[in-house]
Amino acid sequence: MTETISATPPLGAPPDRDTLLEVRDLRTYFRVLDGTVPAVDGVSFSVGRGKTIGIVGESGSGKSVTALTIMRLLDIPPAEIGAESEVWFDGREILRIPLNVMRKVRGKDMAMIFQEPLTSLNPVFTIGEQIAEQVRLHLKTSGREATDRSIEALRLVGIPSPESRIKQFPHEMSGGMRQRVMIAMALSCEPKLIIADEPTTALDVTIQAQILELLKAIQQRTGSALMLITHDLGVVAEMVDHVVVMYAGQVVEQGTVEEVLLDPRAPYTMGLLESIPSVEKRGGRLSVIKGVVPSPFNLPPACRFEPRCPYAWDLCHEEAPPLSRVGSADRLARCHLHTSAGDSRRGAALQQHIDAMRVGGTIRDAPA
Amino acid sequence: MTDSRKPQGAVASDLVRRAEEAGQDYEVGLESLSQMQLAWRKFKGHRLALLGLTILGILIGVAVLGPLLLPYNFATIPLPDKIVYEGRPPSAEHFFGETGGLQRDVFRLVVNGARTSLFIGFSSMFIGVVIGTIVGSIAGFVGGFVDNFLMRIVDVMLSLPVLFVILVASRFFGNGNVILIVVIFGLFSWMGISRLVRSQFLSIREREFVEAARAVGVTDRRIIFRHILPNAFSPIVVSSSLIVAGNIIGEAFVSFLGFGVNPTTPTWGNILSNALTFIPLGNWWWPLFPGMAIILTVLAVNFIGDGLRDAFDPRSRA
Amino acid sequence: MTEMTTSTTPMAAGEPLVRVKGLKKHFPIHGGLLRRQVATVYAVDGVDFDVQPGEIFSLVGESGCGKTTLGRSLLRLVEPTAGTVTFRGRDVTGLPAGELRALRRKMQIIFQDPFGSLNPRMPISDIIGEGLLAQGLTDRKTRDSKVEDALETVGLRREYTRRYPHEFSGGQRQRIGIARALALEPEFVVCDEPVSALDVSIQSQVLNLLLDLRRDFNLTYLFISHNLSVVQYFSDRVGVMYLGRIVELGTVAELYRNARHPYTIALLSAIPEPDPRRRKKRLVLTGDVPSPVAPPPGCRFNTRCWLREKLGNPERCVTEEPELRVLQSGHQVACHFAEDVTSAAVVAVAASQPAIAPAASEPA
Amino acid sequence: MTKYIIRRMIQAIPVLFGITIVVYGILLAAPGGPTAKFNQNPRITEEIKEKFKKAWGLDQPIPVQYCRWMGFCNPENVGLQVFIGETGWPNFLPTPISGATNGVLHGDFGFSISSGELVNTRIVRAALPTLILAGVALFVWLVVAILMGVYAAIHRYSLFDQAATVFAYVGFAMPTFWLGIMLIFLFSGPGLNILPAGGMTETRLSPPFGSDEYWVYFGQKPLEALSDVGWHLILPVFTLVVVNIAGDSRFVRASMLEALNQDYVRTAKAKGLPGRTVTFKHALRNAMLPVVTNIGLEIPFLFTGAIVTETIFSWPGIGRLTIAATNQFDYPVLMGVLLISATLVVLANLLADVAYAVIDPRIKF
Repeated sequence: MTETISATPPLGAPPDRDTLLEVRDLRTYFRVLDGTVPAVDGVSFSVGRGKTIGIVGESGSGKSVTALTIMRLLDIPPAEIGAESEVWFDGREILRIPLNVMRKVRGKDMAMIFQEPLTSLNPVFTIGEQIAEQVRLHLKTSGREATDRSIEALRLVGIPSPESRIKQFPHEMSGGMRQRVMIAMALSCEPKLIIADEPTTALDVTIQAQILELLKAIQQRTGSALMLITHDLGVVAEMVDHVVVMYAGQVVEQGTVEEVLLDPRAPYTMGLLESIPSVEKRGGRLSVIKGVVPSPFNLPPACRFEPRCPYAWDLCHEEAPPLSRVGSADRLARCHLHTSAGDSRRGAALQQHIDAMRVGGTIRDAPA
Repeated sequence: MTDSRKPQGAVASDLVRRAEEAGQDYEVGLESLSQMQLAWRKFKGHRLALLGLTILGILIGVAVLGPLLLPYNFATIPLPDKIVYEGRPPSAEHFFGETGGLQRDVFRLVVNGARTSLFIGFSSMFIGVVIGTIVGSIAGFVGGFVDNFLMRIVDVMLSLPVLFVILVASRFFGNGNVILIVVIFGLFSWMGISRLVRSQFLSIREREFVEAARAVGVTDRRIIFRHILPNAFSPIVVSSSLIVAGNIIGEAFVSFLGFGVNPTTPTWGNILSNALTFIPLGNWWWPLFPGMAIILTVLAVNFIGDGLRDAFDPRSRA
Repeated sequence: MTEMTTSTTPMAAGEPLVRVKGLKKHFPIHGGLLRRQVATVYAVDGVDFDVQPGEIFSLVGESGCGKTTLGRSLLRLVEPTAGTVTFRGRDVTGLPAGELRALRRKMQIIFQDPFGSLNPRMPISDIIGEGLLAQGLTDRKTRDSKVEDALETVGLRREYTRRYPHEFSGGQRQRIGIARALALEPEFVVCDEPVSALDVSIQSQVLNLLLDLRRDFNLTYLFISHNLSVVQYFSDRVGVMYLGRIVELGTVAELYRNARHPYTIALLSAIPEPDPRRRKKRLVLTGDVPSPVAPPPGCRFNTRCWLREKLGNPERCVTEEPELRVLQSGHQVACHFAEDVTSAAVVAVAASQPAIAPAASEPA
Repeated sequence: MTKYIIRRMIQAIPVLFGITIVVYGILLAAPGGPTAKFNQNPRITEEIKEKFKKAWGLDQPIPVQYCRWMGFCNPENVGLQVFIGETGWPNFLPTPISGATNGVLHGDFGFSISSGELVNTRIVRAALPTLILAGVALFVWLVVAILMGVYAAIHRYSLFDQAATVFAYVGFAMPTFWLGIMLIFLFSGPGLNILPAGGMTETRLSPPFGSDEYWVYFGQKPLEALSDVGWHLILPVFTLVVVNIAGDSRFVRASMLEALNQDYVRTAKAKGLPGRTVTFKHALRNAMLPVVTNIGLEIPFLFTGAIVTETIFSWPGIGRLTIAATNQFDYPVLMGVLLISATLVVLANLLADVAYAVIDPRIKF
């Protein structure tokens, strides 16, 4: 905690060439009046070239801060990044490169789409200008060429008659259209990674469907990797290959989307899945996760989920659980149930989850 | 609610379960503070605001007690041996120096001036706030034609260079009378407040908690006095501090030009007005101290205003 | 709850608790120099439905479809422009202010925003208690104990009465809002997106609570939501709204299994499901919801309708507004060609959709 | 755009009309009236006073006086004919149509009671010095306030920012007239004596400003004349703008910080734009929106400030004219000054609105 990024420790080895982004032990703190608050606390994951990853969590879980840290969009201070943290992108460590070098990565190799398309677009410039300035900057093209490229990007995201649309201002468009503009902007320099932070949360269901389909199609066409941040397990199930579940600043579970959603191992993920209303649960009570997300000012001492956890026992209050392997190499869960101490309890807990999902006669078997 | 709601048997376990789900023990702290208490707590954390409050407290003490301890009754003070043209610089005996002419103690003048200046600043603010709140409430609540009419009046009043008009009005109506000056300043201090209150009415009226109150059958009167006005309170208080500051300067200015309070009553403006003639003599201490008194007062009031703004701002933390 | 049954007149069997007929709410838009009315927002534009005693009737639709305005005009928090709302056989729309206040005891509302719906400057005892006082259900002396009872009913501690809203989490605030409505012992509660602003893990707590309370106090809900999964789990009957009108109405089982309006089908197809095995080819609507200031002529959905396109753009859809008609008992739909909707058609259309659908068909 | 400006101008008409009523009302309600100045003079009898009143039309009913002053009616006609101008059109229409030349509506503010000159003549004579003072002050005010504010916002909590904060607090609390006096003490008093204490020109070198001889002199030695006036402008301008700079530099800073916190600035950074582009293209333009409105609202202070500054520095402008007219109960002059300055304020607000509409595309015309 006292050591931050300014003191440069020896770096680990770069990841292999198939890995586009590797985040190692990422820690982000915020300096507030009475000390520092951990927003992201030891997060690690990696994204292969052209792959999709979903970061899932409720408000306050640290998922957006993770993305902003990777993009280096946080002001330091009040934010601080742990000295041991490393982010490897496309073969180099990017937390430590000078900001002006990082600027050449942002928008070009790594682009970001935000939640609120209205506030994320500058109200006083036309959308054409907002896309073209990025193209001019990164691709060193002339104004004419940049405009053509903006039009092309808008056409790619399905905006009709883009030649006239580029002269419009953001307020003259609907929410879905603005989000398409944001996506076009992100695409304009053909990035290797697109980070989408809750791209559909502010949109209606039918528009959300449009945008999700669009993102999928774009990703297939361009071969960019996609990092999708969302609180909606449904969106994750449809969009990504790999999932990272976050709770109170930590990764509590990760694995392929099938593994995590069909055979969850962390009690938090189990609880989330159980509490989603569905037709099968009609007529019965929904399972709930009792209590509320802890305040980052006042985190539980050991396991952060312990006060809300139905399976917790004494150990959970005394010792923080590590992220343990529960299958293949990148199938992890943070719970004492999956350490040796939990051997005797594991079976019953997993059975309890299966029972909770089995309401209304539909049985969802966990894959072996 | 009847006794059937008291927990019994199965119902009791149900209630316990509900309470468990609500997780009542994780978020709610032990202490319970009202918005006012919270605001005060934040205000106390604002060092400049506390400084302002201290200064203002001292100034008010001076204004109340000063004239009793150091009365401005020059009849009882022997006239100087001879009427000198030049004043005397600060000394151990007269630490703000002495004026030219009747050779008066500047400190004594400044102390006596505090009472009038503060009185005018605060009471005219009070008049302005009362008028502004009433006008703004009527406009905001009644709406339609009345609103339109009142707001056009505000437009007109705001388009007038107010100090210009006050100057003329003080000259023509004031006759040097403190109360009349207060009324005149009050009559020209309400426009900002009324706009503020009106906009608060318009926005708070649309808030869900007002709608909720209407849904449970709360009367309009209660909605105005218990829901809307208390929520409009903080912006009113903050802008009141600006009015006090403005009117203290305004009064000094009007008196300085000789159109305000009767020149025989010491106000900070009057003292400055007298000093102006003596500029060529270099009697710097004569205007310096009353001016510093004004700056100090206005600074104190502005600090308090800033503190209040932060204290009432829900985005800032205690 | 014994006094409730005695204080109200018993109803004839089969009679709806709430009946909405031809309800309209138009908001004028003023503009120009003289602040003349230059346009009208047709927020709710002719809605009919009944709510039976004890049922949960849901209204679903996207933002701007008028569902919230509709909910509020039932309680006359906004004055309806036309139409009637009958509660237990009494016309609510014509009631004078005094009687309306008395009636609001029986009809209550729970709001969406747990932060905006509680006055930040009032302690919980005032927030919950002011309704009790206004309705003459208690006096100052017994108020606090009644408030404590209400808090306990929603799962909060009795000691919380002197606390202020900012001390509670979103879910707890939502419980306070529910306690405020429930303290008046209503029969009918409009739940206006009560869980939309909450995290998933808190959402299920509140849904459970609403179901418990319905069971305990024999309540009838009008549940307004944009979340089709929640509605499917929670309600008995559903009305789907589009641009100020109900386009389809039926029981949950009927509507979710056998939807007949092209819009409903698209909505259902758009729900993302948290089961990766069910990844599906979606039926994606093109374009945005038109502005309620200028609803399209004829069928309001015609600008985005996939069925119309498939049928070769029949003239009727733009010339004639489809009425809500009964397909079979309890299932009503407002589409001229509802009979042409088959699962085969849906699959065919979904499969033929381009990967990147254009955003809007209207000219730029 | 043109339509928007026309609409805003039409909206300003009732306000201007209201201003004439308020201005007239205040002066009407004043005790004593224009004859008050005779009260101390024992040689003036009641009879003379009556004659005076009759000569100035003060014996007429108040609405008639108001209508005459405004130029709604033509005092030479009788009956309903009073509302008709010479050409047969209503009297209140512009001179080319109605042929009427009397009243405020036709640019006629009457005669000064104290000097007997046309009010117009006196106001026009005083206007140029005030315009020079106010114009220079406005320029300095805007440039300095915006530069200071933006710089402080970018280098938040720096030494400069903290110094600017202190300056803002003190400058905002400082009474303008006191500052003026102290500056004179400091720079023109017995000590330093490096700047002129008052006036507009060095009277020993040039004829009085505004006189015909002055313009001859100006034609001969324009550079010297300009530098002379510039030299005399330093203290008054400084005095006049300190309060506004103090307040507005903070306002610009806050507005800039607000803009820098917006989502679109984050987007701009995410696009990889250099810091300069983010600050000066994306944030600054948005930050200027509230500043423009605020400056429009502060224009009246320029007039108020001018009274103070002109009094202290003997600047021969509108401010001094007002003080003189107030002292002499010169009603026509006062009404003219008040009305013209109020009109300028309305125009300034209108201009601010138009400027706002130009830089914010969200405003519909």
